[in-house]
Amino acid sequence: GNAGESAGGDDKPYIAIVSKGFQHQFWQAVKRGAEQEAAKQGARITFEGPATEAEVEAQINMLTNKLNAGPDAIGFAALDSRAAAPLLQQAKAKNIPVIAFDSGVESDIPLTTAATDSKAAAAEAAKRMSEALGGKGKVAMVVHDQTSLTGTQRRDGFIEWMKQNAPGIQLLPVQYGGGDQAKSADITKSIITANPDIKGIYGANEGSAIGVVKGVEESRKKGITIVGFDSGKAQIDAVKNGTMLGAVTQNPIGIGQQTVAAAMKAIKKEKLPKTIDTGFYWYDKNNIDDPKIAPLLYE
Amino acid sequence: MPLDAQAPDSGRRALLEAWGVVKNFPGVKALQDMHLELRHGEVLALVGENGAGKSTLMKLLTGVYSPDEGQFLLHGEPLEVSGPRQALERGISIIHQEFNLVPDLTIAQNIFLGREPRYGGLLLREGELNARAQELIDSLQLPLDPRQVVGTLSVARQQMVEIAKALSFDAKVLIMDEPTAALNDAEVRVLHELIRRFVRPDTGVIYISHRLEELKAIADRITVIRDGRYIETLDTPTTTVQDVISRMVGRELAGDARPENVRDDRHVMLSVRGMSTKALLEDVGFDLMEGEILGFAGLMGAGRTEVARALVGADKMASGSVTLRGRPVHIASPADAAKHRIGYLSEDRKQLGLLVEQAVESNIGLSALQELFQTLGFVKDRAVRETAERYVGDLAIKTPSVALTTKNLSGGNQQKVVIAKWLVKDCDVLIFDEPTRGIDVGAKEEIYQLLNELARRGKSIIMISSELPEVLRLSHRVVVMSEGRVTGVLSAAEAGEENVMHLATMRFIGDR
Amino acid sequence: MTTPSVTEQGQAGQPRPSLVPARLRKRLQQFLAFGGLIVVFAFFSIASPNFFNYGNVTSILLATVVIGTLALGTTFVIISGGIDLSVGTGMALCAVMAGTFITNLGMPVPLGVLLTVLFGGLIGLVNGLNVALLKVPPFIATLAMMLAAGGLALVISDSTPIYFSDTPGYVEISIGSIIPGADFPNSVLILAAIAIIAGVLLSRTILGRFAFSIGSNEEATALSGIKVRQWKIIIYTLAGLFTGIAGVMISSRLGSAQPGTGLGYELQAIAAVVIGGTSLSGGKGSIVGTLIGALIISVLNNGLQIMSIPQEWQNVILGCVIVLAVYADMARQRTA
Amino acid sequence: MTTPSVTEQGQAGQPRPSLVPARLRKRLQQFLAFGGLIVVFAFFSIASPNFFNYGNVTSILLATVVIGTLALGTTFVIISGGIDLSVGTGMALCAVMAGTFITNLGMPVPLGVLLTVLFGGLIGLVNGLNVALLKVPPFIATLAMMLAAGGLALVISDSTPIYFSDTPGYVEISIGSIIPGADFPNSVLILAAIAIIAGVLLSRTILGRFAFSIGSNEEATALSGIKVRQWKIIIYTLAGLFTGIAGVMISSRLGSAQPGTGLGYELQAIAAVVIGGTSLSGGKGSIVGTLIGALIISVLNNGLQIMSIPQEWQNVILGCVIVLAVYADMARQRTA
Ligand SMILES: Nc1ncnc2c1ncn2[C@@H]1O[C@H](COP(=O)(O)OP(=O)(O)OP(=O)(O)O)[C@@H](O)[C@H]1O
Ligand SMILES: Nc1ncnc2c1ncn2[C@@H]1O[C@H](COP(=O)(O)OP(=O)(O)OP(=O)(O)O)[C@@H](O)[C@H]1O
Ligand SMILES: [Mg+2]
Ligand SMILES: [Mg+2]
Repeated sequence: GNAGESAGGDDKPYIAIVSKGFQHQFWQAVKRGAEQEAAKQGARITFEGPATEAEVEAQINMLTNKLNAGPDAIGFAALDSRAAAPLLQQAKAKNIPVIAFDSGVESDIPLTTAATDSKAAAAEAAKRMSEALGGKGKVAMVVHDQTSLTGTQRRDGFIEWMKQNAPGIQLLPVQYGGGDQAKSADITKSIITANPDIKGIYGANEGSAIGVVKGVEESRKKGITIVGFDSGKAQIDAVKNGTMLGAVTQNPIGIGQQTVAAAMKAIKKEKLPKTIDTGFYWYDKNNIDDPKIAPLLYE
Repeated sequence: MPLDAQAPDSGRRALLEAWGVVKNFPGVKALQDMHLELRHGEVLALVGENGAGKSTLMKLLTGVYSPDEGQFLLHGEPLEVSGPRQALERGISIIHQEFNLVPDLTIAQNIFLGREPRYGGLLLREGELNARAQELIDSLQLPLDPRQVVGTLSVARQQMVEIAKALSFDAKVLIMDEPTAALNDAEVRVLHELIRRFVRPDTGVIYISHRLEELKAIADRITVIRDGRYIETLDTPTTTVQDVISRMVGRELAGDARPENVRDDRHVMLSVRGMSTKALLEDVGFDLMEGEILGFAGLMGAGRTEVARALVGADKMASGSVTLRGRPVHIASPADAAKHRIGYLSEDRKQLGLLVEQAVESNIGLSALQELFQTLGFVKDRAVRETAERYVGDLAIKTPSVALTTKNLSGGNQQKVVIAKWLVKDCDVLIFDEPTRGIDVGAKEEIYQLLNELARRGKSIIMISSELPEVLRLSHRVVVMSEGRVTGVLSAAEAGEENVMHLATMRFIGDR
Repeated sequence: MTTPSVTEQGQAGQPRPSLVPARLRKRLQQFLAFGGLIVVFAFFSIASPNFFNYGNVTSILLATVVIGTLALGTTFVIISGGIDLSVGTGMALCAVMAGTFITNLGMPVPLGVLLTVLFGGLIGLVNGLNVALLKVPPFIATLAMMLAAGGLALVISDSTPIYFSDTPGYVEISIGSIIPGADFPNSVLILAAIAIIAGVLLSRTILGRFAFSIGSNEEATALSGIKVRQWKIIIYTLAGLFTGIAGVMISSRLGSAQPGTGLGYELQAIAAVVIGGTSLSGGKGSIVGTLIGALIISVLNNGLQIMSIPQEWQNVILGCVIVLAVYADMARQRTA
Repeated sequence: MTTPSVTEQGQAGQPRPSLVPARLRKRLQQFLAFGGLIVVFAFFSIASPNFFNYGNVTSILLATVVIGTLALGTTFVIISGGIDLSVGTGMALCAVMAGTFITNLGMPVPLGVLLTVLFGGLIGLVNGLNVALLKVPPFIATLAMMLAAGGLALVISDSTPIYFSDTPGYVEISIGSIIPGADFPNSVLILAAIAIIAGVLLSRTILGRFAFSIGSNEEATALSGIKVRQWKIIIYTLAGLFTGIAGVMISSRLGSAQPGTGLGYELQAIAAVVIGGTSLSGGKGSIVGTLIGALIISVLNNGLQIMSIPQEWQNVILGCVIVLAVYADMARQRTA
C-alpha cells in the first residue's frame, strides 16, 4: 500500500525500532542512545521490544504492526532472524529501509548492521577471568537464558575461549536465572554451597551479574572473582568497591546512536558500510573513570 | 375474593401483615395482590401448590427480593427491608427452603455467623462460640456436635442446624420454609415442641409445609394461596385436611390408602448380601423383586441413604455382594450402575441432583443423553426438547419454558425435574431417596400413581422416605433400618406405624 | 391431573411472548460483546490512518491465530470447571516435536504435522489422567505440566531452535495463501476451520454437553450415571490437541521451533476465554465469545502499537480497557 | 418429647468417640504435609553433602521470603474464592514506589516503608473495588492490574532501576541481622512475624472467618447478614499490603527497585498456596500450609541446583515432584 507516505502528522522522518527487549537496562540504554541521535537529527522514533527474549512471536507481531504503521525506516534487532525473513521481504517491497542492530540478521535486506561480536566480547570476559585466576580453578556461569542469541553467544564465547586457552579452568554446568536478580542471587548461593572451592563466577548480563554479586555478598564468601557483562549503577559500584573484578560492555548507547544515524542516511539514500562495529570494552577499577570508557556506561 | 382480609383487627394490629404484594419474574407472575396476616402469639401455616409463591413471599419479607408493589407492616408500622441483615435487625428470622449453610464451617460457626462472640470487635472467642452453640443445641435437644463441619452432615442434620440457627436469633417473627421436608416423624415432633416453646404473646411463626397432616398439630390458622393469589385463611380446629387440599388445588383429590397387590411368584431383580461400609453399614442384605416397591424406613442417620449410595457405587462398599437378575455384578461407580439400568435419585437435590445453572431441558435429558439423544455424538436437540416438554406436561412442572434456568423454579418443581431425569432414562431398578421432598399434596399423589404405574410395568423400585405414612401407603414390603443395620423386613400386611417404629429404634449398644 | 394442567397451560402460555425477546436478547448480547470489539476497532480506525486497511486487518487476524487456537482448547477445560496452565510451554514442546519429526527425522510434512498434533493430545492426556485419576487439582496438575513441558522442550531441542529450512512447504501452512492472489494467510483460515469444529463440538455434541454439566455440578453429573472421569480425560486431551495445532501454527509461522517460548501464552489464552464471557467457575461459555476475547486482545495490542503509544503505557491502557470492557459486559448482562 | 430426645441423645453420643481421633488426625495431617517437606529435605541432605548446613538452610529461608510474603496475602484471597494475579508486578511497582519515596523524595526509611506498604494496600483496594463493586471476575480484575502495575512501574521509574545507595539502612531490613553474631537475615524474621500475624488474622479473627465463609458459600454468607462486598474489599486490600511488604523485601534485598521484574511471581505464590492445601475453589486453607508450600518450592529449587542437575531437567523434575507430592497429599486425605 501507500503506507510509506502517510507517516504521522508531522514531517519528521519516522524510524520504528523493534528491539529484542525493552525492560532490561541494556535495551533502555540502546533506546536512550537512539533518542539522543534522533533529537539531534530531527527524527521521530518509537522503540519497542518484547518482555523477554524468548518471545519471538511477540516480536514478529511488533515488527508486523510497525510495518503497517508506515515508518520511513526500521531499526531491527532480530530474536530469530529467519523467523523475520518474510517481514523483511515485505519491508523491501514497501521500500522501507531496514537497519539491523545488536546482532546480525541473516539476510541481505538490512542495509547495514550496527553490532558487536557478542562471542568475542564474552571471550574477553573469559580471558580476564582466567588471567585473574592464574589459569586454574572452578568457574561457574550464571546466564540469563538458554535460547536467546544474547544468552547463547555470551555463554558460548566464554566457554569456547576457556576450552581453548585455559585448560586449568574447570567450568561448572551453566545455570540460568532469567536475568532476575533475586533468582540469580539464589542460584549463585546454591553454586557456592555446592562448590565451596569455587574461584570465579561469570554473570552474562546485567541482572545475572548483579545477582551474582548479591549472592556472593550474602554468602559472605571471600575471594571469589566476579566478572560481569553490561553496566548499570550496581555493577559500576561493585567494580569500584572491588566486589567485581570488571565487566565487558557492548556500548549500548552507541548502538542506539549508530542505528538511528544509519537509518537517517538510508532515508536520505546515502551510502552505508556493510557493517558498523560498535565494539565492546572491558572496564575495571582502573579504567572505569577513563573519559573513553565512562560515556559508554549507563547508570 | 379475600373475605376476612379486608378488615384487620381494629383494636390490636397484627404482628406482621402483607398487603397487595406483587412480584413478577421474567415470564412469571409469582405473586399477585398477595395478602397475609400473622397475629401475635400464633403459628400461621402457609400452604399452596409448588410454585404458588410461598417462598417468594418469604424472600420478599426478608429482603432477598424487593416487591414490585404492595407493602408489609410490622406491628402496624411499614416494614422495609433492603437485605437479610435488616430483616434480622427487625427481628425476622428465616429458614430458607434451600439450605443456606456454609459447608466448610462447623455447626457452631454457622449458627453464629456474623454474630461471633469477640474481643474488641475483631478477635474471635472460639471457646465461647462453641460453648454458646452447645448450650443452644442442648436446650433444643438436638443431636449435634457444635464442632462438626456442616458439609459432612446428612441432609436431616443440616436441616437441624438451620433450625438451631433460626432459633438462636432473638426473633419476633420466625419463618420456616419447609423445615420438616427432610425430617422424619420423630424429628418433626421435636421441632414442633421447639416451635411451641418459641411462641409467646409477642412472637409469631410462619410455617410453610407440604405435609398437611402435621398442620393440625402445630398451626393455629392456615393461609392458603394459589397461583400467586391469596385464597383464604382457615382456623385449624374447624378445618379438615380435605378442606385445605380442595382450596389449594381447587378440586378434590382421591387418595387410595393401600399399596396395590403384587403376585408373589415374581422373581428377584436385585439382591444385596452382607453390605458393609467403613462409616456405618453392617451386613445389610435384602431382595428386591421385579415390579416391587420396596420401602426403606428408619430414623435419621439409620443408613438408608448410605445403602443407596453404596449400591450405585457413589460410595465404596467395604464388603458385600450385589446380584442383579441372578448374576453377580460389580458396581464401582454411578456410571456402572446406570449401565446396569439402576438409577439413583438423591435426597439432596441442590448439591447432588441438579445442575441449577443449566436449563430444565438439559437436566431432564442428562441421564439418557448418551443413550437416547445422540447420533454419532451429535445431540438431538429437538428430541431432548420434546421429551422435556412432555415430562414438564406429565409431571405438571411449573415453568414458562424448558429453556429456563432450573435455579428459577420453585423447590418442588426442581424436585420434579430430578424425577423426570430418571424417568427419561427408563431404568429397571430405580432408587428414589426422599422423592416427594418439598412436593405438594396434589403432585405427591401424581408421583405415587407414577411409582405404582412404574411398578406395574415391571420396574423395581426402592423408595426411601422419612414420611412413614408414605412408606406404608406405597410399599409392597418395608425394610426397616437402624444404626446401619436391617432390623426387619415387613410385608405390606404386617407393616404398621408401631412395629416399624419399634424396629427403627432398635439399638446396638456397645456393638461397634 | 386435568385441572392443574390447564393452569399450567396458562402459565406456560403466558411467558411465551417474552420468550422470543429473551432469545433475541441473547443474540443481541452476543452481538453487543461483539459490539465491544467493534467500538475498540472503530476507535483505532479513527485514531490512526494506518489501522483500518486490508494489510493491517490481516496482521491482526494473523496475530490472533496462536492465542486463538490455544484459547479454543482452554474454553472446553474452563467450561468443565478446570484450568489449563500447560498450553503455553506445551505449545513450545509441540513445536520442538514438529522440528524433530520433520527436520531431524525427515518425515513428510503431513505426517509430521499429524504426529505433532497427536503429541499435543498426549500432553493433554497426561493432564487429564493426573486430574481425573490421580485427582490432582487442575491448577497444580497443569502447572506441573507447564514446568515439565518447558523443560522437555529445552532437553529435546538441546536448547537451540530447530529450523524448517529444508521444508519450505511447512512455512506455507501458516503464512502461505491458498486463496489465489488474496495474500490472506492460511493460518487464519485454519483458525476459522478449527473454531467451527470447536463450536460444533461444544454446542452440538455430547462432549460439549457433558463439559457444561461437569462444570455446573460435577457430583450431580456423576450421580446421573455419566462417566465424569472419562469425559474429563477427553476434555483435557482435546485441549492438548489444540495445543499441538498451536505448536504447528507458531513454528510454521516462525519457520523454526523456539524451545524457550510459550510461557505467558497460557495466561493470554485464559484471558481471552474469560473476556469472552466464559466463567472460570465452569458451566458457562461459548466459542464465539472466546474468539471475540482473543480478537479484543490482539486488536488492542495492534492498535496501541500502530498509534505509537509509548510501550510502558501500553500495558497500563490495556489493563484499564480490559476492566472496562468486562465491566460493561457484566453490567449489561445484569440489566438485560 | 422424651422418647425422641432419648433416641437422639444416643445418636449424638455416637460420633463423639470418633471426634477426638478426627482432630488428632487433622494435626497429623498437617504434620504429614510438613512430613512431605521433610522427605524432600531429607532426600537432598543425603544426596548432597552441601545441602544440610546452617549457611544453606539460611539461603533457602532467605529465598522463601518474597514468595512466602506474596503467598500469605494470596492465601486470604484464594480462601475467599478469589484469585490475585497482580501480586508479582504489583510488588515491582511497590518497590519502585519505595525508591521514589526514599531515594527520590528523600523520606526517612521508616516513613518510606510505611507509605510503600500502604501503597500496596491501595493496589489491593483497587482490585477489591473492581471485584466487589464492579463485579469484574477476580481473574480479569487482577490480570488487568498485573498489566497496569507492570506498566506503571516502568512509567514511574522511567524504566530505570532506583538505587538505595544513600540509605544503607534500607538494605539492612532484608539482609542485615539483628540477632547479634548469628548472621541470620532479618527478612526471614520479618516473614515469620507477618506469617504469625496472618495466621492469627485467618484463624482467630472475624476477617478470617468471613474469608472462609465467603469462599465456601458466598450466598449463604450474604444471607447471614454479612457485608460480603465490604469484606472482599478488605481481603484484597490485605493482599495488597502483603504485596507492599514484598516490594520492600525484594528492593531492600537487591538494594534497588527493578521496575521490569515481578512477572511470574504471582504464579509461584499461587502454587505455594495450592501446594499448601488451600483449595482454589475457596473455603479451605491455612497459613501453615502456605508456608510449607513456599518452602517446598524453594527447597526443591535449591536442592536441584546444589545437586548440579542440568537446568533444563530441573523444571521437568520439579513438575513431576509437585504432582507426586500433591497426589500423595490428596490420597492420604482421602483414606484418612
Ligand atoms: N428468581 C426467579 N426467577 C424467575 N422465576 C422465579 C424465581 N424465583 C421464583 N420464581 C418463580 O416464581 C414462582 C413461585 O415460586 P416459589 O418458589 O415462591 O414457589 P413455592 O410456593 O415456594 O413452591 P414450592 O412449594 O415448590 O417451594 C414459581 O413459578 C417460580 O418458578
Ligand atoms: N455426605 C456425608 N458425609 C459424611 N457423613 C455423612 C454424609 N451423609 C450422611 N452422613 C452420615 O452417615 C450416616 C448415615 O446417614 P444416611 O444419610 O445414610 O442416613 P439415612 O437413613 O438416609 O437418614 P437421613 O437421610 O434421614 O439422614 C449419618 O450418621 C450421617 O451423619
Ligand atoms: Mg418454596
Ligand atoms: Mg437419607
